[in-house]
Amino acid sequence: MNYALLVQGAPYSQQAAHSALRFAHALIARGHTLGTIFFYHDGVYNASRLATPPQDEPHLVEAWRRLHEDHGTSLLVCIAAALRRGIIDEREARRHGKAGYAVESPFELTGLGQLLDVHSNHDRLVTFSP
Amino acid sequence: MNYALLVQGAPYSQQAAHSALRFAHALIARGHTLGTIFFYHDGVYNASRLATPPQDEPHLVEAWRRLHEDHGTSLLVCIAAALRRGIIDEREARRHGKAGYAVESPFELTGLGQLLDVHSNHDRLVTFSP
Amino acid sequence: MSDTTDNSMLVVLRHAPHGSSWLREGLDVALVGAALGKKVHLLFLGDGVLALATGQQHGPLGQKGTHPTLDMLEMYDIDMILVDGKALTQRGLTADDLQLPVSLIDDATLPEIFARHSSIYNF
Amino acid sequence: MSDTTDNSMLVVLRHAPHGSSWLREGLDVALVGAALGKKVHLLFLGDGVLALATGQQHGPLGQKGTHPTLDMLEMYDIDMILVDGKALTQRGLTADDLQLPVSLIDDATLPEIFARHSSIYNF
Amino acid sequence: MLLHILNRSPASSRVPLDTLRAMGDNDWLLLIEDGVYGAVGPLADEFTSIQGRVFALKEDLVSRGLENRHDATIELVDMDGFVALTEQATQTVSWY
Amino acid sequence: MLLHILNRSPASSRVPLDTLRAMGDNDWLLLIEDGVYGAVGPLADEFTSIQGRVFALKEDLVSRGLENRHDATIELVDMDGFVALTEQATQTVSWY
Repeated sequence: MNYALLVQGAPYSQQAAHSALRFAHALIARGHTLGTIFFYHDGVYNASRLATPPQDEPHLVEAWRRLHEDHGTSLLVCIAAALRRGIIDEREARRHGKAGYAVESPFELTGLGQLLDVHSNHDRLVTFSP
Repeated sequence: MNYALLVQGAPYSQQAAHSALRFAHALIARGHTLGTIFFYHDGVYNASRLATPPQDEPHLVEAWRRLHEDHGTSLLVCIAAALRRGIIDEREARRHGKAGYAVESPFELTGLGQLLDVHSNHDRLVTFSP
Repeated sequence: MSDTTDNSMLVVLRHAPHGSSWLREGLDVALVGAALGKKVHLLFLGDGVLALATGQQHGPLGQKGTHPTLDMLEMYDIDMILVDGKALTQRGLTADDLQLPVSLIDDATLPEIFARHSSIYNF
Repeated sequence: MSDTTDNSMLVVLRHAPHGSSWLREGLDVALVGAALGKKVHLLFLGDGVLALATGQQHGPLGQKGTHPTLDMLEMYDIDMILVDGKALTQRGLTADDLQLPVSLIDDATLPEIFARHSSIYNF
Repeated sequence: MLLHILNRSPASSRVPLDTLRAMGDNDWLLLIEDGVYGAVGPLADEFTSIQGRVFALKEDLVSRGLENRHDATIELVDMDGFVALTEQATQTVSWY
Repeated sequence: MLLHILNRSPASSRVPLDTLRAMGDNDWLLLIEDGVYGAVGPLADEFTSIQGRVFALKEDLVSRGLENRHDATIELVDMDGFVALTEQATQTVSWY
């Protein structure tokens, strides 16, 4: 089956993102496809390239990126939820006159409508929330 | 009296930061001093200069900065809580080889011990949490 | 309640206004769905029923509430608004205290609502 | 329980391990306080009592738990560990199921504990 | 006197129960944010044991459309009154 | 069959009550994260009405030191079993 995940929890405050990552690995190990992860609400904080966790703790941003590299999983970030939280990419930084940015490929800022398309285009959508 | 606030909620996900800001203005209007705001847990997200809220909503990061400018309030951010959440300043970005940063003056990354000093040095500490 | 189509989406709203962004973000999903031409049903459950209380206002800092969004639902053809009757009662409210005409749902009906929607968003 | 000094700090821990970072961040405040030479008392309340259950482990992704921190409390001279007896019972636990020797607190004592500490951190 | 500050509704959370357990006979309770739902209708019964020592933040009731629905035993304070309560209290304890 | 996924403990949250109200007679419930506390001791009584259709995520019980304390009526599944449950369900609903 082709799975999608909806992640709504910040990476180091609640367990949601950790659960999502474990579920991602497990579904791939069972032979399924993980087509897309959609980040919404505080889940958008998972997309920050500036995250600097202690070396002896899991690096979630890296782990999401590796899912994309190893399995082609799309990493979609709701742009409306992200902007207000300071999770902007280079293009939005330019547009809003910000001196830096936090999001880079393979994470993509995208409209909320994409979440509905993802739900339609995948066999399963599983939500992990704080 | 000299007040300190402990803010533990992210700026656009829960009401905590909004409540803290209103309380800050009210205590100043009553003739008190707001010496320090300490940001901990998800409160550290309040320190991101990259936050880009819609124009018709309150800009909390700006509002904190203005409290510092108008009233000399120190804006202290727990460094351990901040780093893992991607809330790093230029110095930490250099140290960890990150290509950008999210925190700039008047916000200061500082150790958690400062919270205890703040509690000792101020007459009141009021906590706003998600 | 007579609509038994399978391809409508159900957005469940379980959070109160102002305290968090969950209600707004859930409503945004509903509006986007409607804008994309989907048939959207809303279910206000638990604390979510508080979103419908009349007389809500902007926050004191000018934070937009969610009550103006509710007034826009009709424009988006979102007209099935299901409300958890037990949650209303527990909070001392009746259907007369609400901003919109709604369909009250009892406990027996709740599972049916979940069962008959092929896409559920639970906020 | 005989300590009635006013200048000790009380750290109240109300969150379970693993589910959120609150417990870890609360414990960090306690350790920092002790490192700065303050007398620190801990109160495990509500879900916080679950922090003391024996047999905890790292998370499956290698997330550090909080149980190794509890073993360090003695080194930090944190030896007053108060535990909400009612919360334990509600969760099917007894003092024997806990990782550390603790003082069980009943409902009558709870307000006194809050009253006699001049600095309280509630996590 | 400790001022306890509570931002959870008794309808959805059990935190208010622990708040009440921690309160001494002279302590006060202020309901803020979603906590103000506890000032309305049957939910206010949760606080009868501390009647006369319960306040609710007016701004948060107003934005929720509940200013005229709060229980008569619960006193409203505005933000200025909130600050005044923290002046009188030796310390505040926030419950969330 | 819907698979309901719950990450809140009945000891601190009222969300589990709404989850139960929403469940149909053929639906299943999986406890994860802090939800697994509901699989232990007296708290497991909360779920007697849906006995036989309640699962708890083993990894989350293990990390909390509760693997051997869960109620006998609640079946443990590991992460692979969690995925298997989502295969069987037509849809999942997460409660938080």
